[in-house]
Amino acid sequence: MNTPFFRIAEEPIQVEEVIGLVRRREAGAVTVFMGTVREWTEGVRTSYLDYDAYQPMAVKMMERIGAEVQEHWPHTSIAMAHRVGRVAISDIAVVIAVSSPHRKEAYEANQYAIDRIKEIVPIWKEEGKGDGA
Amino acid sequence: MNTPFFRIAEEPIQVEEVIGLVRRREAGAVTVFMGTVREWTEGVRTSYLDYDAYQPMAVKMMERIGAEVQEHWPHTSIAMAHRVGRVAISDIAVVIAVSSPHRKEAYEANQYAIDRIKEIVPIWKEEGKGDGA
Amino acid sequence: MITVLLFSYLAEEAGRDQIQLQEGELSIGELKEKLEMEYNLSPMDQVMAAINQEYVTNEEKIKRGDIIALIPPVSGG
Amino acid sequence: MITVLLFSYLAEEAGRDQIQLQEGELSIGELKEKLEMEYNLSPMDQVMAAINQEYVTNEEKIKRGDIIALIPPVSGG
Repeated sequence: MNTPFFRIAEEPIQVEEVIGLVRRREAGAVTVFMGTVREWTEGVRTSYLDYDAYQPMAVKMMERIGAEVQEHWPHTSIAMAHRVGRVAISDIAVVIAVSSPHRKEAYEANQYAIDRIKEIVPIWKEEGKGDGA
Repeated sequence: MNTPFFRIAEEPIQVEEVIGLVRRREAGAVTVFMGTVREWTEGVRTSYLDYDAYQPMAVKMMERIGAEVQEHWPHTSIAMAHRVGRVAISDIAVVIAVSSPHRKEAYEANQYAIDRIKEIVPIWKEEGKGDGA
Repeated sequence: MITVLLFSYLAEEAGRDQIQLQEGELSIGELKEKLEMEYNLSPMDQVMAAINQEYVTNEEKIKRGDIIALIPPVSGG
Repeated sequence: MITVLLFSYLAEEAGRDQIQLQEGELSIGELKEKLEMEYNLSPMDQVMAAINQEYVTNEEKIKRGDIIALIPPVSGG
């Protein structure tokens, strides 16, 4: 069900790999977003996060977001990957890469994609309360 | 005159290296911008670009942009690198990485930085008209 | 028969992540009410639902063989 | 003595990327006019100037020992 461009990853995400999917000769701009696990949120410490997904639908919804991006910004190319399982502090939960002839579209499309992921992709995080071991 | 965070690069820029400079435990978001050499611009083909810089001042102005970003978005961390010399199609001319607790600031600060680079950093590109050899 | 998939705190509350039901002709809204009662689940006002991996509203009718997912507010990214 | 650094097309037009001048007490605006004439350069309305790596206006006075950079519209990024 995974495609290289819209992927649920059980293993650490390689950013360069995701970026590589959108590099092309027509592109003058590439934007990348990485969501990483933050140690402190409003004074509360996180040890790690566990991400769970309804995987086939999560991939389907990521593909839908890709299609929405194509429709709004036709000259962009987009790829995204989201981790599931245990993710440690500073590690990458999600990566979105967008390439475009011009930079404005690359920023807009990228920001749109992460906003939509947080709306419609069935993935849930659970705070790690232990020591991450 | 170069610092790791504000750097003029004579050799290809390693994106992971620039990203690595801003990764930290307080960050929940990292945005990356890569400016790459585009083959076609309004029907005109580019073979390569030659970038020339007034190097010490270019670094100084990048540091200034970094200070401006710190002032506007105090919780961000930023690094940037700009190539000089001959850069081939698809290769990276500039990389900007910003980390931040939250994503909105990471996008804003990143976009601000590239806009400012294009205003005040003394770097010039010259179109390659030959075959890039 | 229909299959209901539960995620996140709903799975925890129910003590299982999958439920099989015999009856059909239910709407999503009716299914939510039924499960809230039978499994003593938190109110599902904020819970989205999908049939066969497509989001649907509470009015949508469930057909035999459908796979229903009850989707608490997502928190990916 | 002052040193003037030329970049991009200005260096091409002048056939050199550096000029040494004896006179002081010039403003940046006066320096631009002088070089436009002596080296037959394109009008420098759009050219920014820096003294010792800081941007300055056309009114700024040049002092002995200063390093002036004449900076055509930049095109990095």
